[in-house]
Amino acid sequence: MIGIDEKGYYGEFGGAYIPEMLHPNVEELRKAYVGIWEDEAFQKEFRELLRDYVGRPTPLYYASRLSAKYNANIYLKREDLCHTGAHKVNNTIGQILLAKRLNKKYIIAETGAGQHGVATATVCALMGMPCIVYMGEIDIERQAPNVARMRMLGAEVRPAKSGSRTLKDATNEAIRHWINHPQDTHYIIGSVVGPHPYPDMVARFQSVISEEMMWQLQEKTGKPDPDIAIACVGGGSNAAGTYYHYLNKEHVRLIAVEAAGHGVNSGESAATSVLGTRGIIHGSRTLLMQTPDGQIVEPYSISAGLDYPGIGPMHAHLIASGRAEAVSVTDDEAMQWTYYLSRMEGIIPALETSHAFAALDHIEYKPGDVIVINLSGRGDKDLNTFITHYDKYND
Amino acid sequence: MIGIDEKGYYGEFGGAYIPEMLHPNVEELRKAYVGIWEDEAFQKEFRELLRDYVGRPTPLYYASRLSAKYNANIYLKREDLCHTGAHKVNNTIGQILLAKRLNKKYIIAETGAGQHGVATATVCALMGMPCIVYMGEIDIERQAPNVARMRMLGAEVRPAKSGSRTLKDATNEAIRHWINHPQDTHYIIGSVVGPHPYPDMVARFQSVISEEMMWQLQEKTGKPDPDIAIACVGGGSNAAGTYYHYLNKEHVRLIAVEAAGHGVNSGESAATSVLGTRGIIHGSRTLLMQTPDGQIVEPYSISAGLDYPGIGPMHAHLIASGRAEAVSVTDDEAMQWTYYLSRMEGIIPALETSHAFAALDHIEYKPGDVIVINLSGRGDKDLNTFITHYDKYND
Amino acid sequence: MNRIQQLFADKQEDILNIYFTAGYPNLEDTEPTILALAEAGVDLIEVGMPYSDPLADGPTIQESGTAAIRNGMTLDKLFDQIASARQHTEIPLVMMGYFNQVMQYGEERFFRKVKEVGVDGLILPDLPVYEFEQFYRDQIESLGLSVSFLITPQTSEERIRQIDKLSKGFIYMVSNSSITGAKKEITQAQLDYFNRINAMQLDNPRLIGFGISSHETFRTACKYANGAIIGSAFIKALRDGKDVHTATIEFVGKIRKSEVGSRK
Amino acid sequence: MNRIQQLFADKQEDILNIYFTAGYPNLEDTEPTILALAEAGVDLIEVGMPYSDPLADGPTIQESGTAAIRNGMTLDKLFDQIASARQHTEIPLVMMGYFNQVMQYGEERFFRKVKEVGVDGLILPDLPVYEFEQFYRDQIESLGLSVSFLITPQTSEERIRQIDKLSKGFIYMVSNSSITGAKKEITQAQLDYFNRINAMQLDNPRLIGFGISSHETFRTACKYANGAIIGSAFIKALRDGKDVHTATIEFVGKIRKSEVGSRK
Ligand SMILES: Cc1ncc(COP(=O)(O)O)c(C=O)c1O
Ligand SMILES: Cc1ncc(COP(=O)(O)O)c(C=O)c1O
Repeated sequence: MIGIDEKGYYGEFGGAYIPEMLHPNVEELRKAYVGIWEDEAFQKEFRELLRDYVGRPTPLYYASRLSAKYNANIYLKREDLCHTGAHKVNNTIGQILLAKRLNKKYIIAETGAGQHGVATATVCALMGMPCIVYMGEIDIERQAPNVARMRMLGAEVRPAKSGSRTLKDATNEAIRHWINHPQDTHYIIGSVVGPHPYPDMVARFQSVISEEMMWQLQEKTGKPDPDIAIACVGGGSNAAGTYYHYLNKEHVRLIAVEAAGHGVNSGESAATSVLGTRGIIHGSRTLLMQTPDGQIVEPYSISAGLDYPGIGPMHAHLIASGRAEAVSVTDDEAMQWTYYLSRMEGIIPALETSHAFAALDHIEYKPGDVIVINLSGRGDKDLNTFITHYDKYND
Repeated sequence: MIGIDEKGYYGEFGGAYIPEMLHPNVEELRKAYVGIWEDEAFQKEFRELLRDYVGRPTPLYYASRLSAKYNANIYLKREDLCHTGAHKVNNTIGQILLAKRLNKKYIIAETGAGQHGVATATVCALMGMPCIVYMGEIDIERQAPNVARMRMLGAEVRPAKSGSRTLKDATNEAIRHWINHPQDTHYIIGSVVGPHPYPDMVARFQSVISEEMMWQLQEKTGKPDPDIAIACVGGGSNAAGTYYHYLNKEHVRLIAVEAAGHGVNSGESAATSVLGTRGIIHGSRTLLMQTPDGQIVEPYSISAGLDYPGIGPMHAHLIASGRAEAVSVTDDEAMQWTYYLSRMEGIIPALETSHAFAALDHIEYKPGDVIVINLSGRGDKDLNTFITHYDKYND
Repeated sequence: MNRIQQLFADKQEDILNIYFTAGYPNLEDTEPTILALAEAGVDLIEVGMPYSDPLADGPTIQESGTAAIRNGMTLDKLFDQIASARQHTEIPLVMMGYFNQVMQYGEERFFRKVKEVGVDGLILPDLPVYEFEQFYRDQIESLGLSVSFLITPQTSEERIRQIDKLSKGFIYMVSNSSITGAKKEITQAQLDYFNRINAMQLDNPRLIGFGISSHETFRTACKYANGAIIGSAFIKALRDGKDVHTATIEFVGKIRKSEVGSRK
Repeated sequence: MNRIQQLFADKQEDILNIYFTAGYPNLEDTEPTILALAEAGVDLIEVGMPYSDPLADGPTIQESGTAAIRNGMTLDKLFDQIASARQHTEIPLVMMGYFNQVMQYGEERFFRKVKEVGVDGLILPDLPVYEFEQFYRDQIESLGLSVSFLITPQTSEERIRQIDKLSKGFIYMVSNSSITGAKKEITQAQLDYFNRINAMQLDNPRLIGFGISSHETFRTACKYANGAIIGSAFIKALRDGKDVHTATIEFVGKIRKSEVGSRK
């Protein structure tokens, strides 16, 4: 059985390695989250917002041209159609409702690609709550449209200027902010990372993805299970949502796609499952990229949402135990797939998402296999990158 | 009874005022469109793509904060959640299926805000068909993200450099292109404008909007009809979709919101129903802005999608007959509403759409009235405009 | 018989019809252009009513129209200019424009005015045949005006016969499925089309338009129809020429070559 | 009894514990800093293990850590430096760092090495109390090392009692709910908190940390606890000072004032 234990571990990974200053907040969450999740009134409010505000269920789309090319039955789970343009909002809806039940008055968040920041700013506007989002200076540059959106939504975007000035550092800053403002503030983490109960809590909020996949596949293929489920992994929230109801169905292959940047061994990569070793990052025991001395390595990926040196403890466990297969995809492959998918199916994916598609060139499968790829987000935020590199990839 | 007659007229408006060179194409369409629309196989394919690719039904969202402020029950029809970010794709899906049935090999389109261009480029990628989109030079500048998206999708964007270099001129160029390439080419018009059968055909494709509204309102309010239905009108396709099933329900008030630019009487406006007179534009007898000598006036609106000197013949008829009420909204009001809605509901609307919301400040209604506003598109394409004007509207 | 009908009664071959945009290059060039064309020996003149959105025209004609409007050209002004030109020449005149212009002037008033200033025919490319028949035919015919409709390679035989029945002057035969000024050479497909139409033995004479720009293309057109219509090429000649008179005489000379001034 | 326990056995008041980041400003400054602090008469030294992602620390300490890593600081290097310093002073030494560093070194190996080089205690702010109890307590206690846990104004009475039971040296009392270096003045709410903790009559002595930066705040802290811990303020002094020795002597002098060199 794959699942989280009562101490907050998936196998050897997980836990809550946090300074005492955060203990009351994290404890409060830990004690409350399952009860709130299982509460009927909460479920009603959560489900209604997912339907009427987010636009769920998101379609499961049979990509016929892609399927023909790859001699498989490829379905795309259209999280790009969620309000704000990615799966991230499933989680922020859940957390904002939880924060309200915990009587929190202020919201903070970190963001990499800006999608989680936008999704957080969005639910804060919806609930009329003030919102501060930390974002690495480099990411502020490369995801400018999302910075603009957060501003439109009334959130304050604070640059993280330390370290690699990307997602890892934004997370550090958000945690520091929380330490400095423990009362009345809820920290909406954007992926299945952080101290317990975050990984499990975020996974539950995202589990609506595979919940829908099951009945959608049943309708379309006559079976609720795909042969293969593919998702990109930054922290791992869209992957967690994609895998959730299949974790203990061993016949469903789970593919976790990481960013190899310039190449796994180039020194500029974010392929955590290959380059990572056991350690602690952002309060959780997991796999992470680090020096032999335990210093966290600054990762690299062209994609801000995958540019993170760790993965969520669930994924560390899935990969270490062999339950999931990890695939590393370079900047180059991801870029090529962006243009390819845009032309083949009329869908411009987020750069993060493009990585998931490139897995099709890496994995083995039987002709006709039912493959679901989580189309985690749309590419509007990355248009500058796509256009800048256009000539390199199109001739 | 409001509807189109067999000659293609809504009352005195409509018809097909086209040069002979287009006659075979338009005739072919006219003869085929109703049959195709009523064909079961077509409906199945159309409905399936709307569901699995576009993401329909789009939610009908009860905007609780807005409702409280305005002392009404305000529902937002979330066309912004459609794939590509606006209602335009409902029509392009319909037309591409029709084009395939007519054995067309090439697609052309005009675009103002770029949403129709993106929606056309998208369905062309989906079907593997070459696509050329005409777009005014000014619109290419102010809607740069959509130009980038069309390029990503493999479409060629051709600048229209004549006249006001906006939507009207892009439409001229597209029509000229069609005249030059009548065989094998289908022209996907983006609104309920153009020669018969376009206005009726596009309205049918968009009618899915009010079709959904009816059962969604029934579910939420116990009645299928709102008291008031509001939509912005550029050419009028999102409005046509919003009104469609209510056209002959006189108790449903229909509000058509036009762009007043710098003010209806400023000389820089696109408020066709106020400033327009009977005439012919793009093949259709309707209301349009023109000089006493019959020269078409160059319109102005900050919003590229409403910057058009005509309206569809259905709307000309609705307004001339008193069935619909026209409201004119300035650039300023629309901009204010953009920021307001973003903060109030966590939804950044397209600039076109913001105009629809501003109608709330213009119309009279009873407390508690059920008001549906068509949230026709999302604002990602307009972020540059919003950020440039940010300080002017936020202090 | 109006002047157009008289022309075709007198002459069935090598008809040269030249189009120009009124008020271009300069507002007051309309009358001089008409007179120069008459002097140069063209058979028929098509006076373009400048329009803001000339859908059926190519870029050259559109630009000339935009310039003419900017010059201050209006319908009233144009009627005055034509009336004045008519004092000095009996050459057949056709007005070409878009139906919106006619609507705004008032259809009846427009037709009467056209007649009054001495114009003989009309080309209104976006006026539907159906509307013409239903609403305007009687009035126009009672005024003795000729309306010319367009046919293209795609126009069905049935429709061509209908148009032939409605036309009382000449039929405007679009040479290929392209707007004015778009193509350079005459192709086999076009020749087949010309032959097909000839074989139909229509009542009305036919002039071939769109893409006629040189002596050679004009000659070819004359082989397959009663003559041809030149537009964009002449506008360019006016644009690039020294003055209206010189440019016109030179242009028509080049088109006709041996026939220069033959009718003078 | 280790040196920390001995210290508190000897002295219950005005304990001055100074934190610095090893290898900062220069790689080889660790030993001179320890010796200068000892010479300046501080009671206890907290040696920070520089870390790439020090969550519980403020920007000053983070920047010093980043600089130290860039200088080439590693754990092995640090152990050598401490071992060397230990030749020259008997001042109690505590190592402060993040648990990931310990994990990578190997927990057992780390604890043994710590003991071996003459360190007396550990502060590992992100080591969960539960894990400590379950996995590491026995070994650490058998090595005679003191582990200090943090408490904050939000820590429950029950948890404080548990921490008191587990601590074998001193309790690190976070002065307010803010990370190091964040606040300037001591507020009434903090005083209430200090009083509340005093009233609990804990077994372990308490040092107040976070936000202590001056003679005045140090004196206040000493009124409510056994002493205080200064970190960021000292790092800044090192950063801005002429050299480690001068900066250290001056800094400690300012904090102690009348007491300068009192233990020397
Ligand atoms: C579209 C999209 N996909 C994937 C990710 C990666 O996050 P996660 O691994 O938590 O799904 C992001 C992060 O911003 C994203 O925006
Ligand atoms: C979001 C949006 N709304 C409205 C319009 C106006 O078009 P229509 O009046 O046809 O709905 C446009 C046009 O581009 C648009 O993009």
